[in-house]
Amino acid sequence: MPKKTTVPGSLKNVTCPETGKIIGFQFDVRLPRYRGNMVSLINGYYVNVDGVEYPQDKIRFILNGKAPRTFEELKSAVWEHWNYRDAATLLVLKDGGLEKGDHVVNATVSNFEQYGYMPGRDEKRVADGGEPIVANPVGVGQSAAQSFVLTIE
Amino acid sequence: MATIKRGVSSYSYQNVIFDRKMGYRDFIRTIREDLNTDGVELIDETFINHYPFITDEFVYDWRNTIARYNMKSVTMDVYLDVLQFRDHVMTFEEGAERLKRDLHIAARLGFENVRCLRPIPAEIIDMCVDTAEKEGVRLGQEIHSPVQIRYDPEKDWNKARGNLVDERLVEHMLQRAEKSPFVGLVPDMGLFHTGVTPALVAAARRTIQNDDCVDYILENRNKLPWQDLKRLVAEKFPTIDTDAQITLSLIRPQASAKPEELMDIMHIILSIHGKFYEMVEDPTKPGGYYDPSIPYDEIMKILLEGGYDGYINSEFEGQGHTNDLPDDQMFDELEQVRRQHKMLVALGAV
Amino acid sequence: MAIHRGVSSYSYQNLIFDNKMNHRDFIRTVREDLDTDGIELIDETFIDDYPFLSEEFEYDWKDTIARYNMKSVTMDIYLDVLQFRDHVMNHEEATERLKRDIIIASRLGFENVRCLAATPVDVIEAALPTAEKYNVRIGQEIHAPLPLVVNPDTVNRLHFTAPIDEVDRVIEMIERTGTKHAGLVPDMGLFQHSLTPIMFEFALRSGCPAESVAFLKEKKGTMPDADLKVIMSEKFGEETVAKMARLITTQGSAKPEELLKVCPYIVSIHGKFYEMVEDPTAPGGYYDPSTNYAEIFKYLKEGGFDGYIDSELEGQGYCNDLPDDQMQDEREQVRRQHEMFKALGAV
Amino acid sequence: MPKYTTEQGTLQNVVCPKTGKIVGFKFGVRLPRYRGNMLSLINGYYVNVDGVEYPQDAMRFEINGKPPRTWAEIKQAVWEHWDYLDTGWLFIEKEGGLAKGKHTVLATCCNYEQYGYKPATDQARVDNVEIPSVGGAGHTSAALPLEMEIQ
Repeated sequence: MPKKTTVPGSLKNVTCPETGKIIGFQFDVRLPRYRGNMVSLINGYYVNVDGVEYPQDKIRFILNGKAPRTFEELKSAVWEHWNYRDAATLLVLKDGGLEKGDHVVNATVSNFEQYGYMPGRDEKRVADGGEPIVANPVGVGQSAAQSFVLTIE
Repeated sequence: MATIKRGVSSYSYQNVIFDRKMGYRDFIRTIREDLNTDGVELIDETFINHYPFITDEFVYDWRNTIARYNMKSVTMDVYLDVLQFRDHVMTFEEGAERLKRDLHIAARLGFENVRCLRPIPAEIIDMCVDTAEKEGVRLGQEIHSPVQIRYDPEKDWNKARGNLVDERLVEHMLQRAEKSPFVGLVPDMGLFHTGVTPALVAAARRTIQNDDCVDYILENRNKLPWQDLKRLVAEKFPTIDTDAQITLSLIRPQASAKPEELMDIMHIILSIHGKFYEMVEDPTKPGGYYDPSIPYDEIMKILLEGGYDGYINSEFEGQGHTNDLPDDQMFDELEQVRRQHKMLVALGAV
Repeated sequence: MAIHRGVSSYSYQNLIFDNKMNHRDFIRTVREDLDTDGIELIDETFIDDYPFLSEEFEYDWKDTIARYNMKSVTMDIYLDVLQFRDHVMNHEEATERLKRDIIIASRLGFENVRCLAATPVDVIEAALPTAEKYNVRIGQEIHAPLPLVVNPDTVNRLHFTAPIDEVDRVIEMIERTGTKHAGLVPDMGLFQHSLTPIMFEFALRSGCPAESVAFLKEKKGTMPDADLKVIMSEKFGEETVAKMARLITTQGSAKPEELLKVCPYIVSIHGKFYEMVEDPTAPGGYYDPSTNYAEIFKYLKEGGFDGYIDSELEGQGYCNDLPDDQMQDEREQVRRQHEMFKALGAV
Repeated sequence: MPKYTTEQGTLQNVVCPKTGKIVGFKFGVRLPRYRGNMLSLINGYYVNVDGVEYPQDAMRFEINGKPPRTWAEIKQAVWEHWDYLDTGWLFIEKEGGLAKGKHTVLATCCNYEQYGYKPATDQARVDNVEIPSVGGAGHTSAALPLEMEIQ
């Protein structure tokens, strides 16, 4: 899998336009593969910043010019493609955002893209509506991503 | 071996669809789950958004859903709104262009047949045969009451009204079908509509508000030609508007053909519209159902005898008879279609 | 009759990921670096908005192929059976996807589609009318650990879903239907006999003790993988073995002479390799220390193979932990492989 | 045709964003059929609220994310589809709008959609714009009045 799946220089805090308050931070990610796949297959992201893991319900996924979506919402994007060379943005909700300066960011995708049928696991992946989002996922298209130091200017 | 197969037109579920309770995926799934059969007939403009600019996404998702439930896209029903351009009536050449586009759309969605309307002039059909062959989609013209199967100029309802509908279309299509297997007919079983259903009678009583009149019609409708009955009703009940839709429905049977006449066209039937108005329990066969207005026992007997090999697709049209009632007293379209399929199976469909 | 050379876009995956090579650069590079015409495409790498292929991409692809006088040989297609999330795609749905991919391949001018080894044979058979109509051959990938020849001693080491006798099933279907539009795409990893230097270096950098790497180098191939794993676990501990697991279990599943059995059915070939090393016996020449391409070419010629072998470089994963300037130069690696192909008789 | 084609809960007054004054009212309608059709075929609506009929030139029709259009403009939309399940909005110009509370709203569509050729009426429908009537035209029969409320 490619090396830089977290895009350097993309980390920044996000301000709510109405209140002017910082509601979280965001950074860009790339598909850790050699091809694109349907957006519906993105099951979630393991996100760890400076040792803090962020739960799935605090993460929003931004791609294809659409409003931020939850991973639950991504499940219905069954005909929408994540084009291989496009970066998606992960928006992490965190009041006050991150401090200025360097942060160690790890973002590892849980991707249901796979090489055809895997009886047993297929049904489980459908029924569970997902599987644990972990730092070291197993399977085609997913493995631990490298951590990167990103800076908030 | 020839078999009569079962399917459903999306027309049958029109209230559920209108209420946005049934999308096209639900429609397809319902046929599989409710009826354990595979025939799908689609009214094009009910589900194809942005028609005629069908999206790839719709094409792929339609085909995928058909594959998911192991279904078959049998017939797509297409229309011809000749006033689309508003500054002129569509010419026959323009009508043919529209029909050719519809054949292409049907091919992309994987349909075997396109059903075009009965008022389509034979000239338009002729202009489209090449396209039908190229796209691999058969072109079936609907025959719907009051069109006759065996033409009698005395009974030419359309000619009497100056309509363009050529009631000799059966004759014309038989000739054309000799030259191309991609041309045929889609008969609507309303052709054999003779009776009345309980829901129609109840609707008539609510609307006409004159039980004597309704009873008089019911008593005499099988004894007299309907034109005579209409005249007698007008004389006997001067306050009743005999041209009102509901009154006419009660007086006039729609039938313009007899089931045995299906034999004349059996070999060029592409698919069948299983028109029905209400399925009621058969007192002689508990758990069995029949439509009191259309003789399906006779129809199915003729189809089996004639070796019809194809689909009969439910077309439930009774909704109008209960639309004035509170929601919970309106027809349950899913249940009505389930009952019709029970009947079709009992009468020999697979 | 000849063995032609081509490249799969898989080989340049890092360059493509880094936005340093688009589809035009890819096609031009194959012509300019290698003076050959064979193009193999991973569909979802370059086709934006897949499966809704735009006319703009279609026209630009075909124009670029024409501009450099190239040939669209094989398009590699996939089968993400969980696309719909609320159910596992059934075989009829998989057939619909395959048919769509055939039409996309046809629009782009490809001769073949390569479907996955795990694609059920009944799905391929159901798509044959479409393949025939669009004149695109469906080639099923045959990838290690699938064997080419199954005998009573064959051990089933499959980690994906396919019957162990997949090859025989495809051939049976082809013979039964008489189709000219289905075949096989063997991946040369089938014949991998050894590990390569970059793999050992990777293991060392991952923190495996030098003696464990030396032991692996010495013993790999001398005994079944499962036994090797047990011995190494005892000797060097579970943690080390976990780091080397991929190396311990990587191995071929066929012998080059078995190509004679499948030659008539080959649609195109994946020229899988991890690294090309200078041949000490022939200065300026290169060879692949993991796979005996001389043997492979011998049997391809003997079997009368007439078609393309497309480079598929897969060594990137063993150097992605290095600084950029020490990573594999994908273009150089492919150039070296093509030097070898020519030396072995490819045109 | 479906039972109610006027959508319950959609009646509201419309405020001009510039002046802040109420310039009329609007409500949602659905195609009174079992399929969609080209927008150009919508000839107009008969609209009657609390016994008051509104003229065609007081109406604008809003659909497909475009600004409200006159019937003459709708007539030009010969390649634009009114997708079957979509709601269209009838805007009626009326200074001050409707009073708060309940209103009886009747809206009958005059649709030129039909089953192919009808030589007896086709050319006439092209030459003369029909005045939408309470009974509807063609397949569009009389709609049911609906009691709606402005909050």
